[in-house]
Amino acid sequence: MDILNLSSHLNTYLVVGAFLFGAGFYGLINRPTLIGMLISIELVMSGASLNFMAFNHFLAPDPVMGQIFALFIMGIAAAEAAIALSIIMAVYRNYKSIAAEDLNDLKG
Amino acid sequence: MDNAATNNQETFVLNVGPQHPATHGVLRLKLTLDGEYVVRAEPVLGYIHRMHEKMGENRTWAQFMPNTGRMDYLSALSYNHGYAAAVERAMGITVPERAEYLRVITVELNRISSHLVWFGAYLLDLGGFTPLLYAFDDREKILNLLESVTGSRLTYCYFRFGGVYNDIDENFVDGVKEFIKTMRRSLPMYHNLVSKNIILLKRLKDIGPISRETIRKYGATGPVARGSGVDYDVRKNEPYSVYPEFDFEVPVYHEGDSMARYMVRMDEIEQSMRIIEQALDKLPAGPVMAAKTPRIIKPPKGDYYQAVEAARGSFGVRIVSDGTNTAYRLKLRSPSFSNLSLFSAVSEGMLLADALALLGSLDLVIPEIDR
Amino acid sequence: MTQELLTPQGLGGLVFLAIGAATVIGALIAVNAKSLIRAVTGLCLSLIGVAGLYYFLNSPFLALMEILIYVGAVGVAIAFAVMLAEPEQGDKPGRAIGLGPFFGFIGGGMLVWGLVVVGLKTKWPAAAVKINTGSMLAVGKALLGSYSMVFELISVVLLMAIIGALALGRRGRD
Amino acid sequence: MDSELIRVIAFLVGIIAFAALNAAYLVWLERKGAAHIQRRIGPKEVGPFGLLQPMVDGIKLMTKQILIPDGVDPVLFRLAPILAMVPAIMSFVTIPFSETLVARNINVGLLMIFAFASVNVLALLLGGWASNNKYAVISAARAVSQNIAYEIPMLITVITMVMITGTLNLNEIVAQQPNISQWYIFRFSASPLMPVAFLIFFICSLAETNRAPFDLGEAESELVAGFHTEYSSMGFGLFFMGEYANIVIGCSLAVVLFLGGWQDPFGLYPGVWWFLLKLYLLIFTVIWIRWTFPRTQFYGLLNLSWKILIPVSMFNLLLTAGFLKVF
Amino acid sequence: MRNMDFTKLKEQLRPLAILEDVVVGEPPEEDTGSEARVAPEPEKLAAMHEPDYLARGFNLDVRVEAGKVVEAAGILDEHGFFLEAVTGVDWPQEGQLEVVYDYCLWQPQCRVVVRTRLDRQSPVVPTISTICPGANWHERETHDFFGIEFSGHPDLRPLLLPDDADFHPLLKDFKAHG
Amino acid sequence: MGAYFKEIFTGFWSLLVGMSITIREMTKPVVTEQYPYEASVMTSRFRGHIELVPNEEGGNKCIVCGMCMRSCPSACITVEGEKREGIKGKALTRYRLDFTRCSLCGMCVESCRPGAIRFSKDYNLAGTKKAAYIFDLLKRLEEQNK
Amino acid sequence: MESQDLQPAIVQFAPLDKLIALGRANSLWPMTFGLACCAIEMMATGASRFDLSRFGAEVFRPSPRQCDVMIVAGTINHKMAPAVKTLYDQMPEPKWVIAMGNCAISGGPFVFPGQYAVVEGADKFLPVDVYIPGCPPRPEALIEGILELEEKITGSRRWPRVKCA
Repeated sequence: MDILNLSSHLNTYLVVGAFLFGAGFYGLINRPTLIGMLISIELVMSGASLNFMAFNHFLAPDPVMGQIFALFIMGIAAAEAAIALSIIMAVYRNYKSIAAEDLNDLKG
Repeated sequence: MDNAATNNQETFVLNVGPQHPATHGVLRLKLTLDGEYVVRAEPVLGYIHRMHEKMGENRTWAQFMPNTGRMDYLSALSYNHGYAAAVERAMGITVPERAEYLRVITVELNRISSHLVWFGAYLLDLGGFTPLLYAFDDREKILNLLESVTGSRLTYCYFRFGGVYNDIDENFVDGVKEFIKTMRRSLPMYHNLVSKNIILLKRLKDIGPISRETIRKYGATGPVARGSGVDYDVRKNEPYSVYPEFDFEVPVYHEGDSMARYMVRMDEIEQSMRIIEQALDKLPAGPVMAAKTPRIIKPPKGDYYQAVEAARGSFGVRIVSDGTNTAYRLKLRSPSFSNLSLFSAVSEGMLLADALALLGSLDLVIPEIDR
Repeated sequence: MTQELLTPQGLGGLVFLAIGAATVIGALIAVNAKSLIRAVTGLCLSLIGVAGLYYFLNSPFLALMEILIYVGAVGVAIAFAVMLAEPEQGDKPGRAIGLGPFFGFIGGGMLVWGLVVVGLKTKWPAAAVKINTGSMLAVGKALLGSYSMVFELISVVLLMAIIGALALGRRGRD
Repeated sequence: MDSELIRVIAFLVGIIAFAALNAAYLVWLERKGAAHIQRRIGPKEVGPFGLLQPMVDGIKLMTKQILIPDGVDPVLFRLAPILAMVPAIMSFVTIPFSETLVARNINVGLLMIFAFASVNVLALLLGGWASNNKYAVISAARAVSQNIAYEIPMLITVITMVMITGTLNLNEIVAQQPNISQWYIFRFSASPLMPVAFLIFFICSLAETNRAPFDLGEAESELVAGFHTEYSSMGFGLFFMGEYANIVIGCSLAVVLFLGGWQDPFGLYPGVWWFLLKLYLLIFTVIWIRWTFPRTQFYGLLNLSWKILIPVSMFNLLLTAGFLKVF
Repeated sequence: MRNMDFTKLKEQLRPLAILEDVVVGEPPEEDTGSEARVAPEPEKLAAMHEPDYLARGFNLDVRVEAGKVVEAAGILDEHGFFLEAVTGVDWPQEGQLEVVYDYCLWQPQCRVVVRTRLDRQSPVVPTISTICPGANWHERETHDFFGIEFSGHPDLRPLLLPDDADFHPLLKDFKAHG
Repeated sequence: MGAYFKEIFTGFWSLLVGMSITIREMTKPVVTEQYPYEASVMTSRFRGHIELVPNEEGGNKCIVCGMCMRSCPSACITVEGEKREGIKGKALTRYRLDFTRCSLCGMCVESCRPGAIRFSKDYNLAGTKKAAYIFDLLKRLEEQNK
Repeated sequence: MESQDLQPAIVQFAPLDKLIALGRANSLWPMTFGLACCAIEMMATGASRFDLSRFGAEVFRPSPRQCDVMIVAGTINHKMAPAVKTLYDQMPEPKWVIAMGNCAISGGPFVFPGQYAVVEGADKFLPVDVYIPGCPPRPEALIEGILELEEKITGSRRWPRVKCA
């Protein structure tokens, strides 16, 4: 496989997508703060939509579908970020912390 | 808006100054902010404390004169006037009428120049650069006139006990008339360019309202007080010099916001021009120094007070004499000191930008506060 | 090799490599950086990389949308939130080195490994004949045609998100 | 080496040179213009008419010590100015200076400019945050909320334009406006509010580029120098150049969308000079505005966006949609 | 009082004014020193007098006990006066520090001076900043310059002098160090 | 609603008025005095630092009475003289002016009975040495006479 | 301070150094920094009548990080001195100081035996390059000071010298 020709192989995209997904997963567990988790979730979503796009480009008969999926993911991500951030801000106001483990009031 | 100041949000302290473009010199504001809202504002003074009062006790009465001009360098002549008048009151010197007229003319010119600097600097605070240069351009004309009489541009030291340093000539009279003509053309231009501008109106209307009661409690005077509906002007209420002979109005606005203070100063420029015109018309002939001024000034024992209306408000000189050729105690009551002291009370809960608009509208000259 | 490099394709390959590297490095920064603001920067870098990959996947429209929405909006919003909610310190120092990172690393690593294995080992069916070019026009038509229901749903979701964010933000203010 | 590659590289070099020179001479123009508005001369001692002034400023800025203050995040601190400059230069790629003088005629050119412009906000935010300076942080926060608020009416207006033109390709948009009556600013058949749309677009691009009277981020009477308070030397220089590059892009976009790009008004020699003429006229207006008005207040600014610009641009959008349907 | 009758004000202020020995007759010589005041029969008068405005620049001069300044401030505040300045005067020979309060009225013209003498060793006077918030800074400044303690003052940090200033420059025996 | 539009229009109009003013100013001639090329002329009363007034022979008129020294608020004048044959009063041997302390108040000129000092017209002093502004006015007078 | 007597290292004879010196000399950005009376004359110098911008020196930067020259315009007292020093330290090299007015040169008229507040001259704690005496100096003097500084940087003077009448 020619290293300069990576862009025309499906596998490249799949590997990168998988990596993004895994990194996001790792971050989700590893990050102690809510914002860190949010960042990781964005990575997970990017990984997913990258896979969609890759399959769409290389395999699917209708190259519109994947794009539309990716667009929807973007929309969802934006909405999710907005909500998550406002929740984080609200939490921060009440707890003066954005560390996930400090939010243990709900236990009773 | 107000609850922003009282909730338990995290606040932080922002140091504005001692070197900061908004403080016009070396004032330091310790602002406790919540986001952009001012929770508490604490002015910190003393960065240009120059021992004027101590120097008054070290120098002879006459030698202190240059110091007065350096307190408020923008309206130095008002300060010269206050000090000279206080000593004259103590000594019982009567100033020749021509000298009083010259004092009034120069002081009023100086007041216009001071207001022009304020106008420019205030617009600079608000982010408009060009009006500053127009104002300075007009001001240069005044400075030329004053320089031709007094010999310097800023710190004049023109008055003497018993009169003024030297007489004016025809060129000065013509120059002043010419200047008033140009200024009458410039003022509407300023109003069109600035006062009616929607951006400026939005920034100044209802910003930093000061109530009459606050004005009184803090002893604020000058345009700051007159912007809050207080009809107090030393020239009218406690007439000194030859002011009673002139027909002029004291502009008073009742809104108490920054715009009112702005308008008071703009109107005062017009009133000052009226005074100057009348003074030039009525200018009597005669000497400019009292003939019987003693060479060595030794006011009799006792304390004396003289207030004058400087460009920023009532400037008071309290002298305590022990009968020697230096002052025993010299208290200089500067208007900006009191005007600034209300800042922290008024600025609470304001936005940072508005608080600085309020600060600018107080027209501070810091060396006069710190003395 | 050098000859090949100087063709547009060769340069394109280089650019692709750079973009891929940006994606990977950005992701690594995003999950590993000490300070959150750097993590956001890493995220943005990674997302720009993803946008570049989209470009190579023949959909420049989506690439630009990715930059516009993710970097310009989501990234900035997160960075803004970090500024507001993280006064001084980065991650809380008090947190002991628990098993979380370990499991995270193992889990993440296994996920990557599994996905890569699946991705590379599977015999993907050969590329089908395209029924359209996937141009912007086609996307637009599809969006308002066969996918209009989803499109509407997404708009509703976004609207709800805006309202919800506003409500949450407002409540905290008093 | 094929010609396409050479073309791209040549344009890339040309664009960088153009952006840098333009920024430098816009500073000169600004200083001269401001001076004459203020009854003075402006730079004149360095070179004829002070034309070498930007050069000596550049020399000075480049040879000045680069200070990385204590307590800053060194990586982000260095990254931010670059991030301010690079997207601006990238945006030049798609701007059609004339029919042929365009680095890359991209089908989604309009979108590309907005995508890169949105990165600019990130630069301000990172610069302000990395400086570890309260003024810079406040300024960055202001710049972001301002940018977000003005992106909305701007994008709505652009969507209106896209609806009318039916393309995102800037060259095609220009090609649709061959003479003055067909410039989109006067295309009343598309929507009677076209001049208003132009005005909204112009105001928004002022606000997006943090220009006076919307330069809250750099309000020196409040925030010293805003987000670049801690930047010295070329860090500051890059921010400065980025700002001017953004002005050029904003004005070019206005020219392309509304004023017929490189098309001439009367059928005389269409070409790049017309584009430049219109561009510099608009830029001069920007300078003129800056030296005329005081700065707006933060809430006034947001009110302008939310209470006036967004409703009006929405109304315009609906109106245009109606016109498109009817005619 | 020139323009208006201030009898009510005077009536209210008179009880506050301290009685003091006033030498009737020729004023004491300048260089006889303060000890050499031999007055034949000191006459007790209330230390409130109306000086000639034109000669002195104020209309009413009241000397009160240190404890009464707040009350005086209250009365003047009621009448609509505003505080113009607070200042001190050092009288080392008499071992006293004088605190001077200048009040002024917007309309009609009237200036009232309230003064009190404190012991130079332990100068303490109650603050009037509770009545006139504007006095806050004036008192801080007076504290800077003379070391006068204003009891009850919310915040007596140095105002014009550096934060760590421990000197009071306007005292007559002040010598600059360094 | 009417007020809303009215505000937009009046506001917009005020902005246009402002812009018309600045553009009009732009077309007007500049007021700048180009200093190093055109030197402005100081008025007769301009106060520079003081200098000695030459008499007919180019000497000075000072009688070393010391009035200037005593009247100076900032003590920046030092006058020294000596008794010489044939001259009333003393002859000036040294007139030192520490201009860096001067406040240009003019007390010295006023107090000088014989009119031996006056204000110079030096309005553009600037230099890299502080000591250059401690003038020896006698020397200065000699240089002027050359 | 000693440093003012040293030949500045930037004046060398290599052409590049000359070019750099020329660039620096003609682009002296002062700090927006006024202390007292002289600051008003500094503003007047920047204003239309005198127009400091002709020499490229009108770009008054509020942030010390972006300034080349600090015009100390006014009295420095003991409370202010540390702040001035900090501002000076915050400026990036190469940097210059102009002491404008008598107060900044030597404390000016505010110096008397036994004074307690005023620093007797900016050169007590800053390396001052150019002194402009006067109280306050006329704007021409400030322009002259800038030209003097340019001469110091480049080693030659491009402008005519003005003789006072």
